[in-house]
Formats: sequence, C-alpha cells, structure tokens
Amino acid sequence: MILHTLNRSPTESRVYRQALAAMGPDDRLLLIEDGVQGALPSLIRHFGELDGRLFALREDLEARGLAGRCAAEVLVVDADGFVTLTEEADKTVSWF
Amino acid sequence: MILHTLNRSPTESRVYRQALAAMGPDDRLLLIEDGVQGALPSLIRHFGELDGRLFALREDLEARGLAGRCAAEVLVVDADGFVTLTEEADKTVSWF
Amino acid sequence: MRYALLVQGGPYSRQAAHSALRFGEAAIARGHRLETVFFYHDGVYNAARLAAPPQDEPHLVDRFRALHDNHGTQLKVCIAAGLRRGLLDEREAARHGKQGHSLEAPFELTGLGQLIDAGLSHDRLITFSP
Amino acid sequence: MRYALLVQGGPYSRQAAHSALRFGEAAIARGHRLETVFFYHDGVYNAARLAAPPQDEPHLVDRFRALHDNHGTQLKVCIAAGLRRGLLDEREAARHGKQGHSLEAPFELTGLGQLIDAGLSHDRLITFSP
Amino acid sequence: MHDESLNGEVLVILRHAPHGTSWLREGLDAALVAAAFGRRVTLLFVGEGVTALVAGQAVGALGQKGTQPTLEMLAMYDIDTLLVDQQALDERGLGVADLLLPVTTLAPPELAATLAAHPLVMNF
Amino acid sequence: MHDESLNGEVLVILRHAPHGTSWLREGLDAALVAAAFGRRVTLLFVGEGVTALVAGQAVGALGQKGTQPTLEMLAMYDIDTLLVDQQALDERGLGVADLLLPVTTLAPPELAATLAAHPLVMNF
Repeated sequence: MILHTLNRSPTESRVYRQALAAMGPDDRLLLIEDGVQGALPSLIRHFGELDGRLFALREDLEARGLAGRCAAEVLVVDADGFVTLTEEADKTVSWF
Repeated sequence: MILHTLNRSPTESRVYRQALAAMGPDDRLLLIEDGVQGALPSLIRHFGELDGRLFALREDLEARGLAGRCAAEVLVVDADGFVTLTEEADKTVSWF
Repeated sequence: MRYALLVQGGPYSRQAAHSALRFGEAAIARGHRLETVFFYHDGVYNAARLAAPPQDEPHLVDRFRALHDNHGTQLKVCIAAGLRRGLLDEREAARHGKQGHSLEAPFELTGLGQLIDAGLSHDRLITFSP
Repeated sequence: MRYALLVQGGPYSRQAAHSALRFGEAAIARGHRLETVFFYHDGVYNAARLAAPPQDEPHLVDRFRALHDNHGTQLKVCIAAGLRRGLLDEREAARHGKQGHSLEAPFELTGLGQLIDAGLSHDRLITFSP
Repeated sequence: MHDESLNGEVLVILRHAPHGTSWLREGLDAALVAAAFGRRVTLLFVGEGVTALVAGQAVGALGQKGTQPTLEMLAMYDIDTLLVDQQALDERGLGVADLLLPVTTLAPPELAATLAAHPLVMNF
Repeated sequence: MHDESLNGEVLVILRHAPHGTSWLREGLDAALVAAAFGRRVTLLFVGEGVTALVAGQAVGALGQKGTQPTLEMLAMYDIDTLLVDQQALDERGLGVADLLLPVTTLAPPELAATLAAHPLVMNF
C-alpha cells in the first residue's frame, strides 16, 4: 500500500488526475497544503470513489479557515496522523 | 487592447481559463515557454474562438521539437515579433 | 519606447529569467530602451553573486550584468523579498550582523515602490513569471 | 523507524520547507529517528546562511539547524543543484575562485548519490515539493 | 455595464491561496506599497485567490501569521475596492457571507473591463 | 498483467516538459546517478513528461542544451526500461513513432502496478 500526497487544488492544477491514475486499489491519498481545498464539498467529486482512503491534513485546513467546511467523507488527520499514515504505507509518493 | 502571455499547458494547469475569462474582444494571447504545448492540434480547442488573436513563440516551439506540429490557426512569432506585440498592446499581463 | 521587465522566477529552476533576457535583448535590438529589470518573488535569486553554473550552460548573472554594462539597464532587487531569501549586499549584511554578502553591484537592493513607479512611468512593463 | 526527508521547495515562496519541518518534528515526537534531510531543486535555498526573515516570521534555517543540533539529523544539500543557484561552502567558493561563501555547517554539500542511498537504506523517504 | 467608480491606477490580481505559496502575501505587499505611494489601488480576487478572503484563518505550520492580518489593514491604506470573481466563489461553494470583508462580485464580462480600466495591471 | 521484467529498484517518474522548468533535467540526473551507483532504474514518463521524448528538440532561449543529449546517454548507463503513459501520448496526438527512443507504453491499470513494483519511487 502506497501513501500519495497531493499539494495542489483540483481547481488550479490537473496533477490530481495523475495521482489518481497511479493509485492502486488499496492506496491512500492525503491532501496537504493548497491541496486541502479539494476537501470542500463542492470539489470532492474530483476524487471519485476513494471512500475511506481520502485524507486531509488538519493543520492545513485550519490555517485556511476550512476546518469546518470539509466534506463528511474526508478523514481529517493531524501531523501525528500524517506520520502514522507513512508508517502504515510501504512508501510515500509526492504529487505536486 | 491587452496582450496576455500564458506559460502553462492546458493539460497541466487550469490557469488558461483565467486568462480567457479576463480577455476582452480585441485582446491577444501569446503562448510562451511550456504554454506552447497548447498550440498542438489536439489541444487548441481549449482556446475556443481566438481566431487571429492566438500566437505562439517560435523559439519555444523549436526548443521543444514542436515547430512543425503547430495547429494551422496559431500565429507563430519570434522574439522580435513578441516585442512588436507588446508595442501594439496598451499593456501586457502575464498568466502563470 | 522605455521598457521595464519584472522577473519573478529563479534561475535554472524556471525559464522566466531566460525568457526575460531573450525579450530584453530583442527589445534593445528593435531600438527600445530597456531601462529597468526588477526582480521580485524568486526572481531575486538571479542576483546571487556566487552562482556557478556548469561551463556549458548560460551564465545568467553575467547576461544581466551585460545589460547593465552595455545598455545602462538598472537591475533592481526587491529588498524585502531578498532579505527573506538570503540576498544581502554589504550594507544590509552589516545591519543584520552577518559576515559576508550575497549580492553586489550592478544589482541593487531597492524598495517595492520602485516597481510600482517603473510600472507607471515606463511605456511598457513586461512580466516573466515562474 | 529511520526516516529521510527530501525537500524540493525554497523557503517562504512555498510551504514545502514548513511542511517538512512540521512532519520531521512530529516524526521525532512519535519516537522515530530523523536521520537525513536532503535538499534538492529549489530546496537548496533553505541552506542560505544569510537569510534574514522578519522577526515575526519563523526562521527556517534556525529550525533546520535545531534538528541537527538536537537530534543529529544530517542536512545534505545537492552540490550540483546548489552550485547553479549560488550556494557554495568555503571550499567550493575557493575552487571556483569566488570570495566568500553562502552555505555553512551543519548544512553540507554532497552528491546526489546520497539521496538515492537515503531512499534505499532508510525505512521511509518522504518528499515535500513546491 | 462597467461601473466607472471601479477605475483606478493600479490593479492587483490575486490568484493564489494563503499559506501554500508567497504569491498572495507578495501581491498584497505590492498593493500596500502602491497605496502608500498615493496610488488608487483596486484588488481583484480570482480563482483560488478568493479563498484568501475566507473568515476564520489561523497561523500556519510553524506559526506563520498568514495574510488575514494584512487584509484587515487594507482600509487603513484606503484600499476599499475589493472585486471578486463570482464564478470562483460558486465553484468553491462560497458566498459573500463567508468572507472577511465587504466585496463587489463581478460577472465574467466585467473582468476584461476591469483590466482595461487600469493603466497598471499586476498579476500574482 | 504486469510484466515482471519491468521490476527494478528505483522508479523515476518524469512529469515535466523540457526547457520550461528544471524538473526534467533534475529527475534525469537522479536517474543517471542511481544507475551509476549500480541500481536498476526504470523511467516512467507521464503527463507533460512524454514531450521530453519528442524528436527534433533544439537548444533553449539562451543556448541551453536541453535534455535531449541526456536522453541519448541513457543506454550508456544501462537505463533501457522506458515506460510511457499511453493516455498522455493520446491526449497530445503523439505516437511512439514521434519519439526519440524505443519505449513501452502502459495502459492506466499498469501504472499502479509499476509504482508498487519498485522499492524507491521518485516523482519529478
């Protein structure tokens, strides 16, 4: 299982498509930095069927005033949780 | 009349939509750097109805091996032509 | 016409500085006066005096310097953007209690007001971004 | 576990270095060993010794230095990426006939092979890009 | 169609989110300096730039203060023409009630008119 | 489905065009160094990265040599597994006949398998 990180919003960059295309059926995706915009209910559709495998970083949501605006299906983790995700994954790939 | 420059490919970045939305009916768009990818026949549709107002920089096409692959409706200019375009426009706005 | 260029991309990482030099040289060749190149955002890295690119690559610092020496182009680096990124001339280094300096003439640290001024007083301002 | 971080974004312009520091500090807090931070692409700018950010902003160079001083983290800067961008230690400056230096210990210039080695020999390599 | 009161000397277009890059901060710095030099400045928020105005922002990863304090200083600099691309709000499910400051929303055809109406346009 | 011969130790993903940024060059440098250290290296070209392989490239704005000469050196370093995302070619109207070097094209499901098959994945 691979952890993928994404730091761009789907409204600005199409790199999210590359990340999704490279993901295996058990892989996880963590939205960080400007990528947390993708967790908004109006943008979450870009990530298709990642139920239970789509995460967003709490600190980056909070810095942007988006912590209370996240779609319900996104799993919110803090920096400690980010480290845990990297422990659980065989490797981590960064999409930017 | 404003000259707009764009240095991103429409396959990678959605900034081309911002540039198009900000263009007036006489404004011109010049594709430079990685933006010249947009001059490929398969990608030109992203620029809609800019007939006679869509330019691409020859030196950047040549450096990428794309000079002979450009769509017919794109007006190819060299660095001297780029300067001429800035002379003719009231101002130049860079989209990146 | 009187031209100013705004360079916002760092050297080597992005084409912006290359594009700006090519444009500036073409503008001069067409008889324009390239009065100012202003460096902002990562563009300030173009002023790094210690840059040592491989021999077979263009040396951007030397190319900008040639614009100044041959055509009187002023090379202005935003001081706030430069300090954050470690670009200090001797005076600023002393003011911050640091030994050495990373930027030298003909590049000069200047306020952002000079960019606004260049944008409004020159005939054209052309921006090259990363 | 033994962690390595790869930082590819410059300070201030992009969040990458901030994110890497936050992650590294969280990994250490969870009991991991942060053995290496490797700087590549614009990430090499994080090693600029003259960086002088405003007092009310985090000083990234100091934060990286603290990782080295308190946790033994090695701070490795790609030499090829650094030279192009003006990041030279005293030895490289002398070799290139330049006065002064822009990078100093605990940051060290090193070959790209060390990144491949870190990627294969550490338990985890986490990348932070611009 | 285009409101003449929207004309100014300097238009600063802000297209980036807070925290992720320095574009927003450096664009705002340019706007503040232009205003401090006595220029009439208009801000135009498009694309991801509209998220700069979302209320409830906090400090960044390492305690960076972000851009919210700067936005709150705009009135002090007499920068009170804040234009926002309506489509950018819609795309993100945001409304003017979610924003920190009072703004004027623009429909797409007004964007080009705004660029044309300012002698100096700086795009960040 | 996944060809075992595609397994290697280091996978370098190249996603950027030549000239516009240094990502392609710096990614190739990482691949060459890994190969010089005796590692089995696979290159995977996705998105705009496929344009790195287009034949007929030239020097850049100021005489930069570009990445074509580096690509021509790959065989010398025993880097001969060049994978290309078929969709990225299609999107740009390119075919394998337009490319400088012989490549293996991958359909979407094979991308994930390729990442899984390499212990070290570096994304440029």
